[in-house]
Amino acid sequence: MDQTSSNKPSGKPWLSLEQWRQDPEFLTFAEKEFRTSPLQSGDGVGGTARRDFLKLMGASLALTSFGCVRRPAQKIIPYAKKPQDIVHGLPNYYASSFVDGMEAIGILVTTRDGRPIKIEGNPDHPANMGSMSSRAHADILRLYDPDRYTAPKRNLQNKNRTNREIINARWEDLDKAVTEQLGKGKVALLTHNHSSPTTQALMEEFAGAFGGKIYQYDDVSYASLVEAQKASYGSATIPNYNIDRAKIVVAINNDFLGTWVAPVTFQRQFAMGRKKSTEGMSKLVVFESLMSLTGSNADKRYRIRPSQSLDVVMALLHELVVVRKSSRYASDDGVVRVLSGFSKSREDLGINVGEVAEELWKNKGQSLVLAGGMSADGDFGVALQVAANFLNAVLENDGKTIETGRSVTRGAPIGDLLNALNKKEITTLIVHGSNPVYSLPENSKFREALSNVEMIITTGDRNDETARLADYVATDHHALENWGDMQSLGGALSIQQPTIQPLHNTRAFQDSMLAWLKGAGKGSAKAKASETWYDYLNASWKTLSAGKTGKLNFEDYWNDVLQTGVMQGSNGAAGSRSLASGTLANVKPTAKRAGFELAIYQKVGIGDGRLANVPWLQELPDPVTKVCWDNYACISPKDSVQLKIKEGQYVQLTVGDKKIELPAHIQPGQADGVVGVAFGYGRNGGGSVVDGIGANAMTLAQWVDGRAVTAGLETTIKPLTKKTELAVTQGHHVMEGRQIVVEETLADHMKDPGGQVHRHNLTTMWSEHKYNGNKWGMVVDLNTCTGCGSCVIACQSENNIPSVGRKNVIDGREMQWMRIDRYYVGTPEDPDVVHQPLLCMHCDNAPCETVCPVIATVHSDEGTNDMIYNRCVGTRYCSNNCPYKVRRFNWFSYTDVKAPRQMALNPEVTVRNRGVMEKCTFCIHRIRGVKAQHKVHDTKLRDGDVKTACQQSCPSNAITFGDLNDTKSMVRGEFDSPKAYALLDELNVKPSVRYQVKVRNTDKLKWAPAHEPVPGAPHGQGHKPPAHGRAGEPLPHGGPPPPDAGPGHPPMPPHDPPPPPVPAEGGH
Amino acid sequence: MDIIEKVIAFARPASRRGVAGIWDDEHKMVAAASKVHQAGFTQIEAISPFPLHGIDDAIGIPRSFIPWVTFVFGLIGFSFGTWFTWWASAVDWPLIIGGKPMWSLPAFVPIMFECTILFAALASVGALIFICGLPQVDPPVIDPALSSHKFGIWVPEGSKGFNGPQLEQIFKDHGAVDIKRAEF
Amino acid sequence: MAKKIVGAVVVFGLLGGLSVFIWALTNNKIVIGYNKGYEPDQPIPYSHKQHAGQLQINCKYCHTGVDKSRHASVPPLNICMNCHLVVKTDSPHIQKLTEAYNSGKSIAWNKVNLLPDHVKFNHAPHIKAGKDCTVCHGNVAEMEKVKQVQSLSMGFCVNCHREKENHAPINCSTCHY
Amino acid sequence: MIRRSPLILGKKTYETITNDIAGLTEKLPDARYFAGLAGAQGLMIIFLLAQGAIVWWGMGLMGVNHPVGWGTDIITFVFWIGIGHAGTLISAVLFLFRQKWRMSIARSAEAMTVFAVMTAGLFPVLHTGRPWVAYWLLPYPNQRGPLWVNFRSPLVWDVFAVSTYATVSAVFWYIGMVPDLATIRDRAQNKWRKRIYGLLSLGWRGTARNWNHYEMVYMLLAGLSTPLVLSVHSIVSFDFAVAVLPGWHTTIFPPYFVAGAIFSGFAMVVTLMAIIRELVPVFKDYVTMDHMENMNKIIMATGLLVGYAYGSEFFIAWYSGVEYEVFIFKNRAFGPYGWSYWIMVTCNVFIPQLFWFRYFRRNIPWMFVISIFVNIGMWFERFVITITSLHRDFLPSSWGMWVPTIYDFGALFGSFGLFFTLFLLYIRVLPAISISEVKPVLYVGREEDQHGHH
Repeated sequence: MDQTSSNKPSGKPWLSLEQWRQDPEFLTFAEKEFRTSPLQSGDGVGGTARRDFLKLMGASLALTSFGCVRRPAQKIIPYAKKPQDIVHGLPNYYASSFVDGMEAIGILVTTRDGRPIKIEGNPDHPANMGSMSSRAHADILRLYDPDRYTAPKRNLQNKNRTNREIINARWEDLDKAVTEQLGKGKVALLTHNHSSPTTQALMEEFAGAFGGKIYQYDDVSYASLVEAQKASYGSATIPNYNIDRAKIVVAINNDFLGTWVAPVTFQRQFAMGRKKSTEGMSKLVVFESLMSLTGSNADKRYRIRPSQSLDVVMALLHELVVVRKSSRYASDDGVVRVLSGFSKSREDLGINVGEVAEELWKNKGQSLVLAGGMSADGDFGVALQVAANFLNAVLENDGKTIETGRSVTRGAPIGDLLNALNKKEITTLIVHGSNPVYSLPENSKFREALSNVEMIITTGDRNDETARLADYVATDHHALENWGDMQSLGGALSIQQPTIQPLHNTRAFQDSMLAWLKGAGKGSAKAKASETWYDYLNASWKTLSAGKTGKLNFEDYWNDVLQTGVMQGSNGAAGSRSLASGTLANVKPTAKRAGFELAIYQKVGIGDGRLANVPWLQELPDPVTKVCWDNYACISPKDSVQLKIKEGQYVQLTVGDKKIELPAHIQPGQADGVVGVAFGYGRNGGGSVVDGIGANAMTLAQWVDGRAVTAGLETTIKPLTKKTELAVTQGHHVMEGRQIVVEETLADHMKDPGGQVHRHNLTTMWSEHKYNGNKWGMVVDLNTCTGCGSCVIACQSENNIPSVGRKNVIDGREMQWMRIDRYYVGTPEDPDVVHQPLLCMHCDNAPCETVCPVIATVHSDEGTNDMIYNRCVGTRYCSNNCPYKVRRFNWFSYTDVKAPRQMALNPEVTVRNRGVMEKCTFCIHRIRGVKAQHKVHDTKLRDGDVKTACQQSCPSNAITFGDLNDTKSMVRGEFDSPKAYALLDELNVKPSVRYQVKVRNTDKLKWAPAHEPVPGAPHGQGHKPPAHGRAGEPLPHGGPPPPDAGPGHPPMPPHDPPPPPVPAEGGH
Repeated sequence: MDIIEKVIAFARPASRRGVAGIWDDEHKMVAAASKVHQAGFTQIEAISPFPLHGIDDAIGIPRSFIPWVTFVFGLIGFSFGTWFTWWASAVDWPLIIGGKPMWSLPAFVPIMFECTILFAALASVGALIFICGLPQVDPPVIDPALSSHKFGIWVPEGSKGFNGPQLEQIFKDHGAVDIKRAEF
Repeated sequence: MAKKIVGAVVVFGLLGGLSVFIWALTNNKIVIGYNKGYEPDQPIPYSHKQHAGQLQINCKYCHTGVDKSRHASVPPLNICMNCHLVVKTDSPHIQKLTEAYNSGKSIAWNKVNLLPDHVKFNHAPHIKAGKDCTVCHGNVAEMEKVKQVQSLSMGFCVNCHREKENHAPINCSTCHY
Repeated sequence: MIRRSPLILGKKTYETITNDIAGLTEKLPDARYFAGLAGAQGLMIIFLLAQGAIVWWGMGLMGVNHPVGWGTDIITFVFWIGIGHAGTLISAVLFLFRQKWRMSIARSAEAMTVFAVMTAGLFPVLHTGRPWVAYWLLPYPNQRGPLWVNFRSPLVWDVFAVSTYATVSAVFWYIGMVPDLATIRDRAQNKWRKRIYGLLSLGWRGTARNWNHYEMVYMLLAGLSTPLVLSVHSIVSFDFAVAVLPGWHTTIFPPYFVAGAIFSGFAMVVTLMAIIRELVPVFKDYVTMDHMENMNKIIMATGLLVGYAYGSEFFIAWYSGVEYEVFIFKNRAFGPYGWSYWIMVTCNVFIPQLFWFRYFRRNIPWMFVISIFVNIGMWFERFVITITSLHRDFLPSSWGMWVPTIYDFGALFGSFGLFFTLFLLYIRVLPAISISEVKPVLYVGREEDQHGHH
């Protein structure tokens, strides 16, 4: 009776009996169902907006109730039950782990009041030792991505999987449906390289329970590398590289500093070899088609076409083994026979490989050859890797600079899955962590093959290309919401722990697997005993850590690991190995290509595209092209002249019957006859930021022998009349003979470090101010800086710097406080590249301060140049008067970020209003915070206590920061070293940031020392600029001609490979 | 409306009765004024639409002392500019700006200069207004044409040495086009 | 003559008055704006007079962050419940508190002393330097309802920082960054 | 002695002068005037809309960017401030030099000054990111400590210079008008007209005693205005000269700017007078061809000065040996904005050379066109200085381009609307020629002059 009376129908109109009865289940269902209406399609956003609205309502109510109060009344809402370790206003740090492709690094997550605000490197993790990549920083915005799914979804698919009706699912329903489906067997689990041993164990258990099989697919695949390792050494691993031990590194179309395998680790190692800048400084020789980050750091760089990659390795081998007979393989007839087939490679290349071979041999055992990568992953991809392995063996590098690595194989190759799909051997497909529908070449027919599956379940966090074809999206947590573990390539085991309650109604994939196992009543005892994924992980670690806990019991050990993030003693080589004989026999010469060759590459910021919906990364200028927010076809200067292609002009690229249209970018230093296209664009479902930018390069890639071929494909280029303007942050690319980046050859540098710096005798009419307390200063080592841009994003994350979008960048309004200038030295065809991070110099005689009318920028008594946002009127005079142009103005209001991105804001840094100037503060909030803590605890500030965000993030340790008044501080030493110089010294602004000269391990620089004016050097004037912004001037104009080969040089064949044939007229 | 009339009536300056002569040639008027002055009349007012050459000597008006006001206030302005820039920049809140000393004298010269000019100019105008008793509300007008094309001399009754008939005679002798008793 | 004297008195009186006004304004003797005296009603009429005054509870007992952090923190409900689990449980206000505590929902207090976001005031160093809470917050122990007693204007902060014996910096970046 | 030609044509008497000039304020002008006013107000509305949008949405609507932080607003500010110089120059400097021909154009030139400075003064405020706090540039007592301003900043000098200049020239203009306002008051038939002009005239009575002080103050103001007018544009030039930027950091700027200001100011006076002579024909008797010719001579002379400065800049850049300076000047003439440089040189140096010929000096259509060219050239001079120096400075990495948007054009052209609206209203309601100053020089140069001793 009670029941009926309480369910008395209301007077409201009703739709169904359930509603009339107010059936609670129906109510929740109705509520969720209606959330799929277009009005609330981004339900998370809608939810947040609703809350914002309520807040506003509250505020306005409060305003009306305190009519006499002239300010918005604010509320304080304390915790009901405060967790013990949270002190409001102080950050908490959690050690965790971050996986990006093959790279797994340790991170520290800064949280404030229970929300993560920044990701920093974990100094205790051996893979990165505190340093970070730009992508790792950007992961925080993926957590707060407004385009994330906020609940599990069900797609109502038709037979062809083209139906796009998406409705919210409930976990119970989803679990029920999935468990039922799994019971049918023929399960395939497609995973990316998650790097987690425990997840792998669970996956295997899961697959085993349902009679399924695990397949592996990474959006950027290292299949050819792994395959070649297996062929050469018998183990399908990615080897452990010790770049720091190499005196000479030869990279052949290999961007190990930017995108290849584990760039953070590699950069750190590489920098160790460069930091010395004395005898024994390492040398980097690069053979490449495009201008990669690695190539831009080369001491010696040769331009080759992708299809010539193998020729380079073979020519080197031929020179060493056949010509010089240096190696023990010289007596191996089989080897010699194979190599003799490549005796012409050298001439074909037109490169004097003898020089490189000689240097390699001189440093045998201390050299390293790295080959391949996306832009050389042609049909010769495996052969190239095999040859490189052999070259490393000839050079006796095995076990020294290159060691046995760990397996990153999580399952069978995707080729097998395709076969199985085509044979309709699979009824249920679970896709985890990758987006094959987007990133597999079209001719793999993967999309079509999916219609053979009864049910597809993806774990993605958004409505991306793969999720769209799925039946269920079992939305996974973001890594910062989830437990886990991770093994880096070096072997270090680290823990991943949640730093925030899941923002949305998501569930860890591991929990999903456990749920489905339990639902089907299967699984091991461990799985059955685990209520959650955490229990499973914890139990696994009990086993993993056996014998490593020392005196601690497991619980204490576990807490210990959670604090440091890393299992001590887990890092190190995985053992020894030996080269299998006869591997070279399968290396066949690469077929010659006619016309242009395609080279698909990864951008340093975008990587495999997983984080492409983070505006920071879209706005991070590419380290080499300095273009952001765009995808473009890179062509060489010579080709651009021949094809009459202008910067920003659209071109149509055709491979076979596949076409894409992209604007052209003329890239100095790129090999002729090559067209480079970045991966990760052309998305449809990546999110509101990335969708619609550029074209998908994988449209052009080919599926050959179960592998994606991304390079060396014959391509035709057809210029179109359409034009656009690329969003470039740097429009002029030569130093105009000014002393900006000072380069020295290693020989000169060892004789007289900093000797090439032109120094000025400066006088002033004023006496200088005395700084009695601290005096903050910074030194940037241009020799170790690779220009990767990690600092730029670190700064952006730390300092609440907005992203402004493509249009604003074109208008010259990017906001990054730190920028990395890139200059070309030499000819446009074959330039050297220098990178120079530029931030506020905190000049003692700051020109900006003098001209500010309202004292909004002023010096502190600690030598920092402070910018007081709330005082700023916005005259922009300071920016005009800044010789370094490091100030940034809020042209519009950039503070309205899309919820919940505002949760990533750092409360220590004021969010800037429209109309005010801002700039680098030397992380003054960190200085203040550290000093306040020292004051509170009666301790003294020590060198290294204050680290700036950029310094902390730099993988190559190029940035030193500290107190210049502390005579023992590291920065004082670096600041005073003869290598250091002040940029634009002659202005006598006395910057607190100094640079250390760039040392090139070469005999002669591409250009005379910067400051000696080159007689008659034109100054880059006279050429017609573009109609707008800085998009033009793609080429280094007016650089002096390249130096003639000095008398000491052996005669060199011409550098340029023969120009590629221009497509026939008909193609135009 | 009424209230405005009342205010005007209240604020209207006190006027005195006197004798006025009107000319339409400024030279005759100046000559007449000179004669009047020589005849021992005092408090002579010569009214003209524009400043007349020689009228000061003719009726014995001394050189204006306003330049002294200008000078003194110029000096005050200069001192204020100097003091204020020094006090605000070096004493009240010294801040390191551009590595320059707290009291960057050369940079303050423009401020000091502008203060000098501003004080001097405003003080001069203030002195003019004060001395001339301006502003006046609805002052008496002897003849509206005196601000256009006629010239007048007016001597108040009862001033020292006033002699009505003599005055009128002098006016007549010098070709006055009109002679009348008027308040001014 | 009398008119002139009156005029002179008026002029000099105005000049003098203006000077006094400027002095008072810049030295924090008078306050324009800044919500000095703001005394909002709170959802629960918590009495500092009773707790801090009569019962002599130390400020830091509730405002735990004050010597560690930037924020003094309004206490979480569990601190209230330390006593009010047993004390005065029959009061309707305490019942409201208990109810909020049990349901895990907090109480939304009205903020009294408000600094704008671009002012980074840090409580901990001030406490460490021995500044009494009353300097800025007034004698809260006497207040039934908390009230903003100081202007909390920039001049209020700066003029204290300027005092020689405080050895406090007056850089702009002391507070603004 | 050379016989002078008459300063005022049309056989005027004192009375007809009064009738001519005061009469302008007493009757409705003809349709041409209202057409002109409507056009000016249309432009002014554009100005208000453009600036309103910029204040509402942000400076980003204009072409300014990074590195070119100053654009149309500052260029136009300097342009109008420059225009504002001729008035004071004519009324003060020519007064001190006892130039009798100044009398009939002084008032309008001063009015032009006041309105040009008013127009100019808006730009520095509106170019800021937060115009609503632009009053922070004033050192007023406040509750922030108190926090003063940075007296080392040229922008604060600007605030002082421009506000002093605006105050002094407005006072000068107004004091000059007081006797004329009294004249209008005395002629007034309508009660309210009498009251309003009575109020404006401060109750001026025109007694010899008052004239004595008045003339002294007028001379003092002229004496104070002369250094002031020179200082104002010097200080405006400091906005650039005090910066470290190559192309800005030069000592020639103060005299160069002052010469340019006189140049453009006189050109604007010629432009205005040519227009007013048409709109209000009675002006033709007072602003005669001789006046115009005199001004044209000054335009030519200052044009030569400006041309000298252009050459001198190049020489010094070369002579200094500073690579940045050398570059910036080459870039000015031959870089991407080279066209603006050559517009400037053509308009400012070459075209005024036509004034060597008497024909051009005395031909109204020609001088009107040339004066417009000079105005364009002088706007471009500020454009060249501002944009070309900023767009390529020390570090090539931060080089960029500046492209105006529709808001830039709105602000520039709209400002003319504001200026002309004010000027046309002034012509209508205030004595546009100084009655009391013209009368004493009525007989100068008249053949039948019986008052030869003038």
